[in-house]
Order: sequence, then structure tokens, then C-alpha cells
Amino acid sequence: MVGEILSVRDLYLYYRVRAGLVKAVDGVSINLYNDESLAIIGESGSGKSSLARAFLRLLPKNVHRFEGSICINGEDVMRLSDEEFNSRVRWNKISMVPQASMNALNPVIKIGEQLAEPLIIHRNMSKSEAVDKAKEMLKFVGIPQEFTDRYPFELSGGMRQRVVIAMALITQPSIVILDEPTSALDVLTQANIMNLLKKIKTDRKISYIFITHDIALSSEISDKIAVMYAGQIVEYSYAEKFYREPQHPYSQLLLSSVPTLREERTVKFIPGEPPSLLNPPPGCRFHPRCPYAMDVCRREEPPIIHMERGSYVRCWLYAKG
Amino acid sequence: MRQLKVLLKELLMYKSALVGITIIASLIILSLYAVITAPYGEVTRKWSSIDPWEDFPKNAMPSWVNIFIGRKLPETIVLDSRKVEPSTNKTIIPITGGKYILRILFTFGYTYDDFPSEVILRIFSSTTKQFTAQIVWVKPGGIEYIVSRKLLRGYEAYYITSDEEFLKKFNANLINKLGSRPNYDISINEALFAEEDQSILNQNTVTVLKGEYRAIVDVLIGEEDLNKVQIDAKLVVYGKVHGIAGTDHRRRDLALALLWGTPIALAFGLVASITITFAQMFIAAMSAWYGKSFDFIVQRITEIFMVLPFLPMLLMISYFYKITIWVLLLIVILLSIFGSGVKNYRAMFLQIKEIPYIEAAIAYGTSSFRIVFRYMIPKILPTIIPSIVLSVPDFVFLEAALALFGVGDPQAVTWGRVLEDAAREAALYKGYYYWILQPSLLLLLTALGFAMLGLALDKIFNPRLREM
Amino acid sequence: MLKDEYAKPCNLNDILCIRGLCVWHPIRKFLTISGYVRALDDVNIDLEKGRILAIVGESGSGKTTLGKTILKIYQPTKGRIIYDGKDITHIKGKEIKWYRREVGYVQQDPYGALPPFMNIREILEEPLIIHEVPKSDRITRIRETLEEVKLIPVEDFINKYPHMLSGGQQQRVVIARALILRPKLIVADEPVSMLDASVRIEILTLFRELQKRRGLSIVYITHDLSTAKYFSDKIAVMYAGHVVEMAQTDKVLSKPMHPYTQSLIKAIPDPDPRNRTLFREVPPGEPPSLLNPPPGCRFHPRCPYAMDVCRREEPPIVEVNGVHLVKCWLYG
Amino acid sequence: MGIAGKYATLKRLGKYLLIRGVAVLVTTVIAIYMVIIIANMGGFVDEIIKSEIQFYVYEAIRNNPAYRGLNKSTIELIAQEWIELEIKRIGLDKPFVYRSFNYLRDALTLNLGRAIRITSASGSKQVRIIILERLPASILLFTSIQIMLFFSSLTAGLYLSRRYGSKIDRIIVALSPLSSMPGWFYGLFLIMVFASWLGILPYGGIVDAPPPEHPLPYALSVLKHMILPTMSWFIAYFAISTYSMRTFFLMFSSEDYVELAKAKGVPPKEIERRYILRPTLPPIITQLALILISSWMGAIITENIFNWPGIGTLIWMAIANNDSPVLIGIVTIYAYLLAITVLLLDVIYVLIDPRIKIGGVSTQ
Repeated sequence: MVGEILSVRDLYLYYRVRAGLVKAVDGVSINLYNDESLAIIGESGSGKSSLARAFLRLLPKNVHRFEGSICINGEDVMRLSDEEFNSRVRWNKISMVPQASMNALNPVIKIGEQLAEPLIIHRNMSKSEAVDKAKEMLKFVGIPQEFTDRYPFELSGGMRQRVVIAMALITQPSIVILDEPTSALDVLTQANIMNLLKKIKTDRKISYIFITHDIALSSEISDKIAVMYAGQIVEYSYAEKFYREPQHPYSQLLLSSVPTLREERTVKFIPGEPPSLLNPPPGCRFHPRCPYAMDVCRREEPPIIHMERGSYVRCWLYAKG
Repeated sequence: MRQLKVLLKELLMYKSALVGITIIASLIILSLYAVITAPYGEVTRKWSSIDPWEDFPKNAMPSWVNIFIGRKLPETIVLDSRKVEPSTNKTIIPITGGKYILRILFTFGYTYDDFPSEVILRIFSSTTKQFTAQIVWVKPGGIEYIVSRKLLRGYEAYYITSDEEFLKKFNANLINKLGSRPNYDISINEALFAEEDQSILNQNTVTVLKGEYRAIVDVLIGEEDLNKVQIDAKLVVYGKVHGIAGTDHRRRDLALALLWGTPIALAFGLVASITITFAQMFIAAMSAWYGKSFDFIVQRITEIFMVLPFLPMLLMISYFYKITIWVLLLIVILLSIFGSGVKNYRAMFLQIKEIPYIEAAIAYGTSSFRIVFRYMIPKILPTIIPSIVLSVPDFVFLEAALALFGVGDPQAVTWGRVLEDAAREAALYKGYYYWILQPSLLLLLTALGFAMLGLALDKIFNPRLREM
Repeated sequence: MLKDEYAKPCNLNDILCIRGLCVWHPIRKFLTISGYVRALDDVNIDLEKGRILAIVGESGSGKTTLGKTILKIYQPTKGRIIYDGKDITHIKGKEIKWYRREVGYVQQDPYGALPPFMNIREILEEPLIIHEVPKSDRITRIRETLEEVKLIPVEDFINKYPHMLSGGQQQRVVIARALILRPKLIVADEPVSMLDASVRIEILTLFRELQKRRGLSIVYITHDLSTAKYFSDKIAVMYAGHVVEMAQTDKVLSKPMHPYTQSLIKAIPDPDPRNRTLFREVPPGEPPSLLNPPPGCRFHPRCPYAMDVCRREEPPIVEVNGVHLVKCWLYG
Repeated sequence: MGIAGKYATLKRLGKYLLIRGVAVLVTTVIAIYMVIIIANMGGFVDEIIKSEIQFYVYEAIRNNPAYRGLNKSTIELIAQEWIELEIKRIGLDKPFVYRSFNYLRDALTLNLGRAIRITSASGSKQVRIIILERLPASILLFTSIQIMLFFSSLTAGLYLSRRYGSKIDRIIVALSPLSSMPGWFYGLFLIMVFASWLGILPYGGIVDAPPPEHPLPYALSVLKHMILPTMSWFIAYFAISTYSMRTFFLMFSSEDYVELAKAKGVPPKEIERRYILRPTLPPIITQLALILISSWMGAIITENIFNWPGIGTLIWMAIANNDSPVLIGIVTIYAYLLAITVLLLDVIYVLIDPRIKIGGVSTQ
């Protein structure tokens, strides 16, 4: 393997609300090699968006605990001060395409200027230089260059999504976080955007961290899969293996709940409700819904069981002895 | 009910809400006390008449100021021969020639650190027949002054305090006794109560002579009057402090006005803010739901009312038509119904109209009327309640402001009226601070109470603020 | 501009039959009407009793408008709606109240569909109050229905407020409310699209059970062909205000005829690691504006098979193999 | 956007403004007419004036030695004639409804006429002169107070929205109940403390009596008189307006595009300027404009408390003297200013908000 582009160790992000402590990210570890892309799958409230935002240090104001290590190209960015992080990491090493990109563009600034902004801030370009670069970028994502003079509301949802993607790419970071980038889009537009993302990936050698709740969609651009449940990664695996042989009971149930268009199979659902991040159940957080739940699952938190090539599962079923 | 409990529990998590609730609760208790102890009509009548206040001092400060100034300011002393008291004594002394002296003797201890504000002697006679009376003032230590000799005919109020004749006699007596007269214009109150040594000569050293004072009223009567004529007297030594709130320029006890101002202020503020908010909300809800020409008309009327300047209009109407406080309330409501609130609520209702549950309600056959009242209005109630609470002080102060302009209800007994009297009597310049401070303090408490509760409610009910 | 009304007569045993339905929303500017948004144009639909019809389309295709027109939330500009052999297009007063009992509505956003200031009992009681169900019957009806949607034990839910429930539970309440008047037809507008994957199937399974038990007919509006596959008997595909294809579910999915349906099916991914290397064929461009739809076939600007006639004339509705309806010149 | 596009935008804007203008004018006219009816007490002021004329005429006849010898009925005749002449001269012989429309016409054409009792300092009876004489005082005090309040709370609000939850933020939140009391109320206390007890600032008025002759001491004296009113308004309104600005900005700072800007590494100052202030400019400008307009009306109570010779005290004088022409004049000017502001705001919106400029002028 070539170098590790991203290595996350024991990342915690808790924040305080009036009802108590929300353990949004609870001891997450991830590693990603060059050119690899990761899909983080989880249902709503599993903490996947908080994880994505933690990478960019976009923290809620009431943050209570934020620790662990995030190494990008070997450098632990958790140690950087806010100013250093702002100038050296954001959009230099890692950028993002946010959820609800319909509202991700400032409604009163022209597309070109918004697109050029990262270049002006991080590359010290002049405005005209940066706007020229923005035009190129627009063309690359399939939007006519003259759209730099337009305002966001003049564009359709799909086009706005392309603009936001162009903005994430303009400083050529090595990692791009895609936070549900197509969830508000129609089927055909979604397919279009996924095509574009794949094209970018092959052209530019970029690593994606793709956050989604749509399991079918996650298979489109991921080499690795992380399944999140109640703030923890319960399975971390390679795509080829994951879709054929999911290990964790939750992953198995999740996959079997996805209706497929092409193959015939019965779909099942997972009984019960996902736990709240405020007070997750003791032991394994999935045990109340798990068909294989044992005594130990109710008592003790399962250990991380490492499998081949850095993949792992967090489940007592795989604990030896 | 359960919701209410939850709300209360959540409210009490805010200290400011607790303070607010406490203040409002005490104001309500005060109001209830006022309403129970004295009916409104009686209070207004009493407030605008003079007789009931005869024995009250003029512009006396509240008694509690004694605590702050560390001196004991005089309270009012009332001695009445018609009442059986050890301090008054009525005797008949026969003298020569079939004549008698009817002697009324008042005895009282005076231990205050300051001179009284006034001394008035009232003599009541049951006939209009003329008698000669002599009034003698005896200071502790036996110094005796014949204050006045006068002819009585029926009721007589003798304002000792303004008897310049006596002052002349007194000054002459001082020159005799101390060799000089005071180097300042000694007042009669001082003359009556001062220690008569060197200290009296200087304004800065003049001191009260503490001890037992006597006032003697001698009336010369004939034998034939002995059992026929009833003569009595009342001596009032007016103090400088009175009660818990002091008095005003017309001797009225401010406590009464301040107490009764509470229910009026609360009623005015609450009725105005609740009625206006609900009326605006109904109009806005109808306007948003029915749309089309109804909406158009409501919008235009609202705009017209937004051009009309509220306060000048209100001042004009209340000045021209001399309205009572309850008509004023009605006019405030009428002028505000089509206020800018209608526009804000309408915008909210237009959004609510688009929430799916309204469509669901249409789908199961709900009538328009029911949709407006059961589905749209309850949805914004939580955001409305804080603003109702928050706007109560606005109306309380509005009434006060109008009263301050002298266009308030001349009958009503309100905090604003007290302030107006104070302002008119230039209380600020004369140093009667209590007169302004007390109604102000009540206004301030009311305002703070509602504001604290309202802001806390806003934090609870307004989900956007809640997240923060 | 409009083609002649689709000729096939209604089968009076069908629960729902729609012919030539148009819904045009006027655009008002300064009190004058400056144009129309043609949300629905000449829509024809048949639904047999006890069956589930999926209406599939992208946002703006008119599928939601169709649902709301069936529910008589929107009034049709033109055309007829026959419900259970009765023309309900212009009914009023008592009849509309009867119709509102007959048809239930399940919406997309369960939280928005429930008034947040009412508890579950009040929410379910509302339709019963409006339709004058006697007070003594109401609570038993509410309990029965809650049990039916598996919100058990009922005591745990009946006094709760919507925000205390999870998304799946909220949607069950919405379904219960739709069922409580014992309707024969349910219009379900994207009932699971806002729910998590694991809950989706649960709700659809419940729906299917209820439908079987009560002999309900369902109009299932969705953008998701893969759930339509599991849930529906019949699919109608909509594009820009037209129904472009309608047939049995397996027919539409195995042999899609309209080019739009074909590209729609191609665009949908299944979970499969091979997807990574796959570029999907997607028609260029975006759906047309309904204010100014293109002449001829509305799909022609994006259609890979577009012919001259497609640009000029609106395609007819063609019956292929008797039961497969398609609105396309390729088959005309 | 090409020339044609710009022309189309202008045309659309023109049409829109025309329609808005007509609507605003109609509401203004109705509102002014209502004021005319109320200010004349529905015609009752006429009766007052008529009886005053009567009184004045009889008094004049009684005091004039020329009429002394005449008998009673002749005097009565002369008096009646004189009264009628006088009534006609003022125009009171026509019914009030008829005249109310004349008043309306005069008011709308800004032909404000003569005051009944109030006289300007320069001795004029012209309503226009009376108002213009008072206006600068109100503008000087209240417009500057409002501008200071607005910008200081805007800056403070922005600052606090960044430091949300900090100690200073909590202080502002805690102080916001102060606003439940109006500015004039604090004025009472401030006068008590600074004028009555300490005696370091004047009780009221605009300048010392007699006014200093040189401009500099004059200005300083005016400034000294402005301190207390300004202070009273700041105590009353600074905390709450900062609080509401801060809440407003906080709401906008959780918008997705602000979040993305933060993620992009845009410096905080830039975020505030381009991502928070810029998109929220329309409501902010509206607020400022309306505040400024209403400040020209003065603050009736505050002006009276501080004895400030502005429009507010003039309104009260006019009310207390039944001087309807002055009242109508003030309200008319106010209504016009408001109408112009509303239209001006429409234009400003088009200039600063591209969504309106290109997307078509919306009516909301």
C-alpha cells in the first residue's frame, strides 16, 4: 500500500444540550489510503454528519468533549490551533460538499465570486485570476462559463449542486467530504451528479468521504464502508466484501432492508427504534434490536475485532474465546 | 393540565422567570386585597373629596424614611374632645357673675426630632351664638403662651401655624427673655415646639423641646348655656411623615392610590394586550385563510392604520372627548387592532397554511372555521403568549403617560394620576421624591415582572431561541 | 392543443377511473392572470378495487397534484374523476363529506402531517368529531385503529404528543388517522421517503397487511421505483404533467416501453460494489417548465429516440399487448 | 444581463412602482382624511370657534364707545351681521363635510394654511413655518439618538452573535427586561438624579437661558441639554435592540451558506460582512428607515418630560389648543414622509437584492 492519507484514532465529539450529553461521535477510528474513498452509512441520528463536520472542525457551540487524533498525510491536525487549522487544513487538505446544498450558496453573491473565494483566501490570488480559474472549474463540472455572473437562485438544483462540487475542488484538496450530496435531488439528476463525482475521482485522484443513509447509493463511489450506529462505527470494511458478506448483525439487517430493482429477494426490516445519542443502552448499543443478542451484549461494550487489511467489526459474535 | 405542569417546571428553571412570577403574583395579591377591602366607586369618591383627609398632613413623607435619615420625624397627633381619651379633658369651671369657663385641656407628649408641619385647632359649637374663647399653649417646663383670644360663632378652624399675631408676641417675649430675637424668620411651628434658650436664636441650632405639651381652650359661657350648648375642640398637630406611602398636596394618603392603582394597571395592561393580540391574530388568520378580496381589504385597512400616528391620535381623542379609563382602553384597542401585528401574524399564518397537517384536515373534511380556530391559531399560540406578556407593561405605561399629560380619566385612581399630581406640583423641584419614586417603583416592578416572565417564556416557546 | 379524450370507457367496478384530467394553476399578477402552470394535462388512470397503483415520477412531474386532485384538495380544470362508479368531479355539500369519509390521505412528512399541539387521541378523534361519530364509539375506534397500526400497547401512545414519537411511529399515527373513518381508498403521497431505510420496509409491510385485511385500494405516490416494485400491483409513470406509461408493475420494470421509464430504471442503483466503475446513461437536460411546456412530446428535448413528429405533435396513448399503456410516438 | 434585459427590468420596476405608488397614495389620503375628522372632533371645533367669535364680537361692541348710545335691538342686528361676516371670512358658513374635503385637498397639496392659536417663535401663524421651526430640534435629538442606538446595537449584536453565551452576552440578555419601561420613564429618574440631586445637568430645554452668543458655547450648551434624553433612551432601548440584533444574526449564522463559508476558511470578519450582513441588509435597512421617519415625529412624551422644543411638544400644544390645522399639517407631512420612504425602500430592495432584481419584483 501507498501512504495513509487519513488516519483517525479514537475521535470523540460530545456536546451538551439541556437534556444532557449528546455523544455524537464516540470513539471513532478510520484509516484511508491514497485514492481510496470511504462511505459512511448510517440512519438519521447515528452521528454521521457530526463526524463529517468534526473533520473540518465545524463544531456545535455547546461542544463538551472533542478529542482524539486526525492525521492527514501523517500530520495530526487536531494539534493545530484554530487559526492554523483555518489557514492550513480547511480547503487546503480537506473540503466538503454540504448537505442541503440548495442553501449552501450565499443568495446575494455571484456564483463566480463564491467559487473564487477559496482561491483568494488560501492561494492569495487576485480576484480576476481567481474568477478565471472559477470559470475553468465550472466548465469542468459541466456548467457554461458565463454562469459565473449569475446568482444562485437562477440555477436549478442540479446545477447548484455542481457549483458546490466545483467549489470543493477548486483548491485541489486531497480529501473531499460529501455529506448527503444528492439527497434532495431527483433520480436522474442524482445519477448525473454521481457520474460527475466518479469522473472527478478518476481524473483528479481524490479521496471522498461520502456520508449517506442510502445504502444503494453508497456502493457507487466507495472503496471502504463504515457503518455507524449510535455514534460508533460498528463495521469498517471493504466494499467488495461488505455488500456480499456483511459481518455485523446491524449491517446484515440494514442490507436486507434495501429493496432492489434488479434482483429478486425478500426485504426485511429491523424491529425497534434506533437509540438516542443522549443515553444509549448499556453494553452493545444494538443489543435491543439484535437477533443474536447474548448476555454479554447487554452487559459489556463489545471490543473492536480486527479483520484483514485494517477492517474491523464491533461485535461480541466475533470475539474469540 | 399536564402540559401546564411541564411548562411551569421548565419555567422555574429560569431564575428570571421565578422573579417575574413572584412579582406578578404579589401584584395580583395586592390587587385582590384592594378590590376586597374597598369598592372602586367608594375609592374614587373618597379620592376626589376633601373631608376624609382633614386630619392627614400635607406632603408628608412615608414613615419608613425615618429608618434612612436616622431621625424621628413627627407623626400626626390628633386630639379630639368628643372622644373619651385620657389625653383630653373637658371641665366646667364656674367664675363670678353666673359665668362659667368651659375648659378643654389637651395633653400630649412630643418626642420627635423635628417640628410638626402644621398645627390646627378646630372648635365645634352646636349653636351660632357668639362666645369668647382663649387658647393657651403650655410647653414642657411650664412656659405658657396665650396664643389667641377670639370670638367663636359655630364651627371655627383656627390655623395656629399661620397666626402672625402670635409670632409677634412670641418674638417680643424672646427679646425679653434672651435679649435678642432669632436671626431668621422663625416659623410658628418652631415657636410652639422649640427649646427656648440660646439655640433658638440660630436656624441651625434650633431644637425641639421634648416633653409633655398642653393646649387649653377656654370658652366663656353663661349659665343659660350650661346644658344647652355643646362645645368641643380638636387639636391636630400635623406630622412630617405618614403611613407607608406618605401624603400628597391635598393631604390624601398615597397608599390608597398606590394600592388601588395596582388592579387598574393590571386590568388595563392585561385586557389591552390580550384583546389586541387575539383580535389581531383572528383577523390575520382569517385574512390568510380566506385570502382573495377579504385579504386585500384587511391589508389595506392595516396600511391605513399604520399611517395614523398612534400616540398623537390617542392624545387627541382623549383630550377632546374627556374619556374615562375604560373608554380609553376601548379606543386603544380599536386603534391597535389593525396594527402592524396583523401583518406579522398574517405572514406566520401564510406559512402555517402550507404545513401538511392543514391539508390533511381538509382531506378529512374539516370546515374552514374549524381549520382557523382548531388548527391554525393553536399553532402560533406558543409564540404569541410571550409577546402578550411582554406587551402588558407597554399599556400600563401608556396609561401612565396619558395621565401624565393630564388627559387621563379624572375619576380613576391610578399610578399615572399620582405621577401627574407630583409633576404638576413640581415635586422634583421641591424635593418630594417619594411622591414620584413610589408610583415609579410600582410601575417598574410591574414592567420588570412581566418582562422577565415574558422573556423566559419566549426562550421556552420560541424553538429558534431554544436551540441556542 | 389537447388530444381527444382517451376513448376507453370506465369500468364501473373500478374504484377509481380518471379521464382527461387537467389541473392548471393560474399565475396571478396584479389581479390579472398572466398564464397557467399546467400541473396535470390529460391524465388517464384506472385502478381496480383492492389494488395498489404506484404513481412514479420526479419532482414537478405532477404526481402530488394528481394525488391532491383525487383527494379533492385541488379542483380539476377539466376532465372527470369516477370513484366507485360515481362521478365525483363536481360534487358538493353532503356528497363531498361522504367522499371525504371514503378516501384517506397519508402524507410524506409525518411530523408536519400531525398538529404538534394535539396528542395522539385528539389527532385521531378529529375526523370522528367532524363526521359526527357518537362520542361513546370514538375511543373504541381510536383504540382499535391504533392496535391495527401496531402502536401497542395503546396506553403508551394515546396521550403522547407527536414530537415524543420516532419518525416511524409518527407515520403509523398518520396511517391510523387515514384509516379511522374506514375509507375504501387511500392516497399515500411518498409515505416512506422521509424515513430511514430500516423503517421504510416496516411501514410498507404494515400498509400491505392493512390493505389485504381491509380490501383497501391504494394510490401510492413515489419517486422510488424500487419500493414501488415491492409494494404495488400497477405502475403509472408521470413526466411533466402527463402519464407516459401505465401497466402492471412487473411489466413496467421488466419491459419498460417509454424512453423516459427506461432511463429512470437505468439510473437507479442497487447496492453492488461493481457500481464504482459504472457510468450510468442519463438523458441530458432537465424537466421542462410547466408554464411553457415544449410542443409535441414533452420528453422530446431529452429523448435519445426523438423523431420529427415528436417535436410537432403530442403523442397518443397507445395500448400495447392490451394492458400496457404508453404515450409515445415510437409505438403510435 | 444585456441591455434588453436591463430595460425589461426597469420597465417592470417602473410598472411595479406605479402600482405601489397608487396604493400607497390611496391609503395616505384615507388616513389623512381620518385625521382631519378626528382633529376637528367631527366638526365640533367649528362650534367652539363660532362661540368664540360671538364672544369676541359682543365684547368688542361693548367696549366700543361708538355703539354706546344705540338701543338693544340695533346692537343685536349689528352684532349678528358682524358675526356672520366673521364666520364667512374664516369659511365656517359651509357645512363641515364640504369643508373637510377642502381641508383634505389643501393638506394633500401641502397647502397647510394658518394656525388657529399657536404662533411660531418668529411670530408667524403659518403652519408651515411653525412646523419647520420645530422640526430641526426633533431631528437633532431623536434622529441622532436613533442613529447612535441603531449602529451601536448593530455592532454590539454582531459582536455578541460571535461570542454567544459569553459573560457579556449574558449581561446583555439579563439587561433586556429594562426595555419594558419607556425612555421617558428613565428620563424622570435621570432628571431626579442629575438635575435635582446633583444639579450638574439641566432639567430640560434645548439651551441655557439666556442662550450663549457665540456658536461654540451655544453648541456645547445644546449638547449638554441632549445628554439626559440620550441617556434615558440608551438605558431603555440599547439592551433590547442589541439582544434582538444578536438573535437575528444568530439565526442567520446557522444558515447553510454561513456554515460552508466557515468550512471554506473565510475569516470571521468577512463572514460577518459578506455572509451575514449582506443577505440580511433588506430588513435592516427597512428597520433603519422606519426608525428615522418616526423619529422626525419626535417622541411626544420624552420631549414633554425634557421640555424639548420639537415636534412632539408642538403636537401636544396643538392638541391642548384645539389647533387642528397644525395637527393635520404634522400628520400630513409624516404620512408623506412614510409613503415616500416605503416607495424608496422598494427601489433600494431592487438595488441591493439580486433575487428581486432579476427574479421579478415580488409584491410581498
